[in-house]
Amino acid sequence: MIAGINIYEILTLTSILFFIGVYGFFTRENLITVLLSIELILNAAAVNFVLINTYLYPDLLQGAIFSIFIIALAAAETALAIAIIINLYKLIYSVEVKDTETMKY
Amino acid sequence: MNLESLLLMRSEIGLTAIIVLLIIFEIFTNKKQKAKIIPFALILLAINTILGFFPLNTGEIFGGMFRTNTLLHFFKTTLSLGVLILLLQSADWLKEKIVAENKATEFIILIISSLLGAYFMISAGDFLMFYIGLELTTLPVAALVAYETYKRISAEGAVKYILSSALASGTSLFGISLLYATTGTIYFDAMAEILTSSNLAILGFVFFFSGLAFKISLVPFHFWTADVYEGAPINVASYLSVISKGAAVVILMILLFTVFKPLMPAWNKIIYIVTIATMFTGNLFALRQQNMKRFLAYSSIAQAGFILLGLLSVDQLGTATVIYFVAIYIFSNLGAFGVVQAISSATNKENIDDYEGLYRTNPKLSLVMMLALFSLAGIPPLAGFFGKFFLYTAAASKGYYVMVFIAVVNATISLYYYLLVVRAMFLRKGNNPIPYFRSGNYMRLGLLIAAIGILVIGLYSPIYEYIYSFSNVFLN
Amino acid sequence: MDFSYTILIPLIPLALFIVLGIFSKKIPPSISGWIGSLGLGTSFVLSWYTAYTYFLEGKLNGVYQTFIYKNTWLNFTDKLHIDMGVLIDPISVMMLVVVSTISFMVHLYSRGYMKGDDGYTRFFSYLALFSFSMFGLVLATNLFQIYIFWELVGASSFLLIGYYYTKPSAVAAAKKAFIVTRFADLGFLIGILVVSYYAGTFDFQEINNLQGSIITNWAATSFMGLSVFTWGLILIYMGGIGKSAMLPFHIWLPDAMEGPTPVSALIHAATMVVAGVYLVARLFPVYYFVEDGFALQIVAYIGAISSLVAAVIAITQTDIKRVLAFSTMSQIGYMMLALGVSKYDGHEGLGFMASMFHLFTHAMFKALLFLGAGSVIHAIHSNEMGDMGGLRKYMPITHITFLIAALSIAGFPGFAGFFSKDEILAAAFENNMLIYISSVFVAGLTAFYMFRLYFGIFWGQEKQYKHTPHESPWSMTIPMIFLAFMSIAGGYFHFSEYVTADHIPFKSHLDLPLAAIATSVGLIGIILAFVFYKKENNLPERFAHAFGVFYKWTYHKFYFDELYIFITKKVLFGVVGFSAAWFDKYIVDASMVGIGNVTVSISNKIKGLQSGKFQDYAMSFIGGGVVIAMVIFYLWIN
Amino acid sequence: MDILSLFVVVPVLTVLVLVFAKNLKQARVISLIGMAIQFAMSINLIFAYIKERATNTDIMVFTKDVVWFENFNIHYSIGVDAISVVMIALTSTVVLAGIFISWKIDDLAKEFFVSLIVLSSGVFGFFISTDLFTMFVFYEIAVIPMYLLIGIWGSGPKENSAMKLTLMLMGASAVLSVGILGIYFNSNADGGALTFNIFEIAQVHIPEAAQNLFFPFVFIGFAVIGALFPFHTWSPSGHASAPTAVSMLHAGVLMKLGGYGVFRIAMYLLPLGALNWTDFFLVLAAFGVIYGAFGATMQKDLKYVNAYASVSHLALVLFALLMINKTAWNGAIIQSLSHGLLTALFFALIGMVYGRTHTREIEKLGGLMKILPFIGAIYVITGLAYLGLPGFSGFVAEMSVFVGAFQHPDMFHRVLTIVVVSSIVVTAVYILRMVGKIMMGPLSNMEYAKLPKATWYEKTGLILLMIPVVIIGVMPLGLSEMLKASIQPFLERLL
Repeated sequence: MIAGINIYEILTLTSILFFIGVYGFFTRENLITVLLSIELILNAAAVNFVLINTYLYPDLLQGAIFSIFIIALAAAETALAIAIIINLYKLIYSVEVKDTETMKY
Repeated sequence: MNLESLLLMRSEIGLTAIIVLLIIFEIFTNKKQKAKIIPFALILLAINTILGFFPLNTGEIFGGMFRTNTLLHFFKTTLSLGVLILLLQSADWLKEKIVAENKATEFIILIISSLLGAYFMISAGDFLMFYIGLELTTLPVAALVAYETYKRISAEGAVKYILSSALASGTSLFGISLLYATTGTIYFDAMAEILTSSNLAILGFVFFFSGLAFKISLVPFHFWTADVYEGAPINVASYLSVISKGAAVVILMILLFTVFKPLMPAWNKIIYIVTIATMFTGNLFALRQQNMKRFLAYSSIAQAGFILLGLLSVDQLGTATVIYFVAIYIFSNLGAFGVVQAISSATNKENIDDYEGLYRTNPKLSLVMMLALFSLAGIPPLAGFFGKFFLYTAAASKGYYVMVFIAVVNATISLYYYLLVVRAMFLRKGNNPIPYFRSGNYMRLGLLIAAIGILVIGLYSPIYEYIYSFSNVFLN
Repeated sequence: MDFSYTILIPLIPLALFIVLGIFSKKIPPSISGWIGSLGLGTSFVLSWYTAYTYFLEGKLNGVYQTFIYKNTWLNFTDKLHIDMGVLIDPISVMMLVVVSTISFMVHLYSRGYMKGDDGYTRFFSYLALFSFSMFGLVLATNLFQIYIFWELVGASSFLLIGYYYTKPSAVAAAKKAFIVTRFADLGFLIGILVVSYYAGTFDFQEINNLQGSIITNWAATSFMGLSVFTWGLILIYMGGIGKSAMLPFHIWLPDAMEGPTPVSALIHAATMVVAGVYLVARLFPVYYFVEDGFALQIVAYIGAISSLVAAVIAITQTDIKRVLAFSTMSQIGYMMLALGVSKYDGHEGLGFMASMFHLFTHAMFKALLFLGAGSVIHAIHSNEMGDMGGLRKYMPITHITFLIAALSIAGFPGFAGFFSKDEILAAAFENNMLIYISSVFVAGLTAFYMFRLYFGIFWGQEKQYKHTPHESPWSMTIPMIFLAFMSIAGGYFHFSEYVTADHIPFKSHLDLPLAAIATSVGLIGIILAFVFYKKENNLPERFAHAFGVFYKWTYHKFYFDELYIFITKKVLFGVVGFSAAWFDKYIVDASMVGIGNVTVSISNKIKGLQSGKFQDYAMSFIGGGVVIAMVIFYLWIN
Repeated sequence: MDILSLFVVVPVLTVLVLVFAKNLKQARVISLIGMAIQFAMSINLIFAYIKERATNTDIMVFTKDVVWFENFNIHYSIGVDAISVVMIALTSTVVLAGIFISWKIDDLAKEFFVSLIVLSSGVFGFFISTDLFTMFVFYEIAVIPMYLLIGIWGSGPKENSAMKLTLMLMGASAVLSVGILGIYFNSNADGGALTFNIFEIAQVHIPEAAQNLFFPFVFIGFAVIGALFPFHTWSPSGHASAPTAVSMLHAGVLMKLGGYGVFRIAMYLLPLGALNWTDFFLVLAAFGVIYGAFGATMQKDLKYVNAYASVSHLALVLFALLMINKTAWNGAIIQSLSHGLLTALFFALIGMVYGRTHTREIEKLGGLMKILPFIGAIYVITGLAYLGLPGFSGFVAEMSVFVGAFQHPDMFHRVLTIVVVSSIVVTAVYILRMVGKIMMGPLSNMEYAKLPKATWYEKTGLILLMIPVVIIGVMPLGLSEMLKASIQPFLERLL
């Protein structure tokens, strides 16, 4: 509980965070930065869980625990993504989004 | 919570054991023996599959995070059988290509761990378990998509897959958080009682749904499908199209029928829209494909659209038909992918044109392919016909005749492009048809099982009867 | 009395047809000719025997009885069913005699005429088929049976006209004959449907029954101002018009001469073409009583007009068989008009009797004329009058018999034609002056063109023949002699004793003044012909020139053929058929194919959606989610 | 194994044996044996039926019922009445003749016979089954092999024709499936369980609204394969491209499924819908009769002529069915039989001519009678039979249809009948045009002078088909009475 800040403001914040992430995902031209914006999305969700837990349902810790798992899995995901991107880099010496458009239609 | 209650996790424990054994095998074998991993793994998986046919009692452990029942158990067994066929089909490919790179064991381990993820996903009792299962299904496959590291498209497909799926899981997590906000619980049963249809709940549901829809590749969440299938090794594409899709369909159905029952009026409409969009998009794109993998990708999208018909009727009939169709679909698609796999690993040809005159050189393969495609198209007496007709029945039973009509129109369109492949294989002589080759015994066995499945599941009605008998477990 | 044995009369030819038809390759010509003649001989004897017994003992207190033997062939409804059987009454017996006689003679004749033809056996099997069908038609017990055999005679006529099937003209003629008559038969069929629908029966006995539903209350139901039965009868008569080559369906008859000459003698002179007359006679009571004989009026006028037009055309034709064909048409017109002017009972029914009488005699002498013409053609291998002349000394028998026939048809006193024609004129005189006058005129024309033919062939100056003509063999001359005898003796039957409308015999007498008029007109015709054609001179050309346009029109048969060709080829198939085909190809089929093409083109249009850029995919992913959410809020919340 | 199921089992066994055939010789002998057995069984079935009917008064005899999918209440239920019996006889005859005609098939002989027999098994199954679902299954089994048969062994633009044909027919069957589901879910209107069984549904009073809604689905679903205008366009191109035996089987038998289905399902299960929709479809059918006939007069290709002729003659079948009258229905069924035999004969003959001269252009052919006397003779006879000459089956059929249709109390229907009757003239025109041109007249091409005569198997095939045509034509009474008895219960539903 943070005094003077109510749930709505924080949910607004997380929502903004989420959509910033989405926006980044749409617009970034570098795979790594796209990956970063995904982190934003995941974090938005994680923060959501924690705060909803603390503000609305403080008696159980479901949300908090959920958020821990989110962080863990996000790390795994990122690691894998990085690996794949590196592999791509090894092949084409580029991590630009525009170089990943050979398959279409 | 005692030890034998762990037996409820029999299949999961089995898979874990297999993984461990494989790792040990990997450690204690030298280079020359690596090839033996394949029969070893196959035998282990086969044993696990056979164990699956033994009944398992219903129940839940870990405070309801993990639950199991006849339906889930049956479906797990089906998935495991599917993976068995898949591995049989990929055995030759592994021997020739992958063992040399000394990556065979990893391949198998990744596949099986993804299967394990699918198991956990469908038998999850709360969203946390579900989420973990989902990720466990997704991540290994992402690695597998990039498995042919020397191929650019493989890497590209992997990038697309991992990023899109990350986005998807992120979105659905956000949805889950919203649902959590409305209900204050992440347990399915608890949520089912509390959940009421508020805007927030619906928004949460839509976000969550889009995450699953991504895995089932429903329109408009489907775009990754074609590219990833094309980029991935064939058997991985096949895995994506049958196992992970099938698992996702089942868990989606379970959630819709149980947790989101209060929102039914809402999701009914969503499903309605999405079904139509999916069928048309899948078919219209499939019409003009040249690459077999892309072709099958779109066809599998269209098939997903058909599956959703069953969800429209929220009852035992719907459940039964969906499970039944998914089972049939697994066999049919594995048949088709298997042939593509065989041909591609023998000749590296994946285009429909290359198949011209195939029947005159490789009659058996073409026959299996024709069976599989006709089953997908829903031609009697093959299983696909029964699956589709029963799905129509399920939809019609709730009076969705318009929906059924749209579906049959799409079935006709789909018949067109399936016939295009048949045309290439049977009608045309071809300038330089693929010469005769003899695919390995594993492949033959895999195709044989698939073909038998295609022929039997439909005509042998007890299978459906059995599925129907336990299809009411999630409907109270 | 039992006449059930008459069923053999048609069955024997049927058996012949099957045997000769199936083994046409196996059986050698020498035998098949004999088999055919023998079989028909049997029918011939049977028919004459039937006639003899029937006309002597068939009467019950002064009325000729009707004997019917039949059983069901096909049930439509409980009332409507097709029966197959034999119906023995005066006209059918009379027809039996005619058909069997002519058919037998033609069989004998053909043995000589067709000698050396490679389709010899096939020819005889066709003849047998025709005889079978014709007998069946004559003996029919109900409308549908008569229609069935009506179709069969049409088919056998098709086969026989097209006998020389390698000759395009023959094939064309066969097709023409079949299709024209088929079109007429369409009317016949519809007529049958209409009559049977309202009368609830096909059976002649019930239809003709004077106390029956039709005759008693024909006025019950009417359609466009006329009784439905009148419509039905007119439509049925349409079939008769087609078969009997009346206007306007006569166009097939001249071309039908493409067939072998014996065929023309049998089918297109004596038997099949009079089927129309027979049909009307068969239904005479209804024709007479329904709507006070309105349909019968039509019969009369069509008959009169046809006889006149045909006679006029016959004058100008140069192909001897065509001349005979038109004369046939004109004579049948006679029979029709006789029926048309006839009344029903007692002496009033003179026309009916006269018509039947003329049918009988005409069969004899017209068959003879054709056989004679055949014998001539056989001798000099040409149909054109231009190639003939002075043949009398080369082929005496043919000459004499032909002369007899010509005199008979010209109505020269003492010959068969004289008596029958006189009765017809008498009947016409009593009932319809206009028709009477035209028929007298026709009598004159007939005499003229017949003797034009006679003189043209047997007199005049000789032409250069490739090899000197010689008399035909006995196999051909004997039938001619027999028929010559018949075409004299035929006149001395007292027909009114036997064949009358109401089956009650009456005494008919020779009406001398009328006879005198007719005869004198006939003589004028003959004399004119003598003047014109006895010796070669330029009179014909001068007259032809004098008549100018009229001559040209007549020579071209008043352009009927051209008219029909225009209607069918240009209008019917040119416009309707073509547009149907066009519509099918470019509208119906195109639309079906179009559906497919549209689908494919759509799929090509939307391929851009799959841009290959995963950020676009993500956009559609999130966007799709949001849109769906919006839709739900919109659709469901409010 | 009961007498009816054998009709499905024997073909399947034949196929299984065929798989092991080494070469053309073995393949054709095996299929000949199999189909000969089938033929013998069908002849036996006729007599067995007559014997059974004497004692048994049910609508269907030799019935058998095995539960298949229990909780859909789907049964494998079979049974025959006179109509299905004669249809089975027709099928076995045409198939046997087809085997003879394709005696010298060269390319992929084994596969050819396999597909042919699979097709026939579907047809047989369709005719014996009395369960909507089973019927539908067999229907599609019968349709799909056409694609391979036309596509592989066909001629001309075979791929497109095959695709068009398959898509239109399967599309139709898709539409049909909607109708079937509609019937199924209304089959509990009177309380009772949902059922696919035709005769159980017939007891139910399906609400009129539902009947009006679903009748067009079922009717069109069947009418497409019955080549009803405007859904006939698959048939000309399909026939033209198909190999001889396939055209025979397809025009001779497969297209009959349409009329049969309309009779057995559409009009029997949805009587009120039928009565409400009759006039509309009646006009379509009547138009189709004339339209097909005129279309045939304009064609240049022999097979096209025959295809349009079939359109016309089968429209007559539907026309008769829609007239809802015993005589007309009787005529419709006899017409199906007669057209099946005659059109099979025509396609066989065209195939023989084509096989020798390698052209089907009417203009290019001429005077073949002299060279091929047997084929020519049969050709002429078939032509005459086709245009409804008495003494052949066509006449009996058409006359029953016309007389029956004309018994309709309503003037409009009678006028329509007259319009339809007038088609016989047009028929005569195109038949005579064809026969006259290609068989008669002078020899069009000196090459043809040394064409080989008809072989024994060709003769056998032709005679096999010709015999029933003549039998029906000469003594129709027994057949028509037998059929009428079976028509009665179906007619009563609509009165």
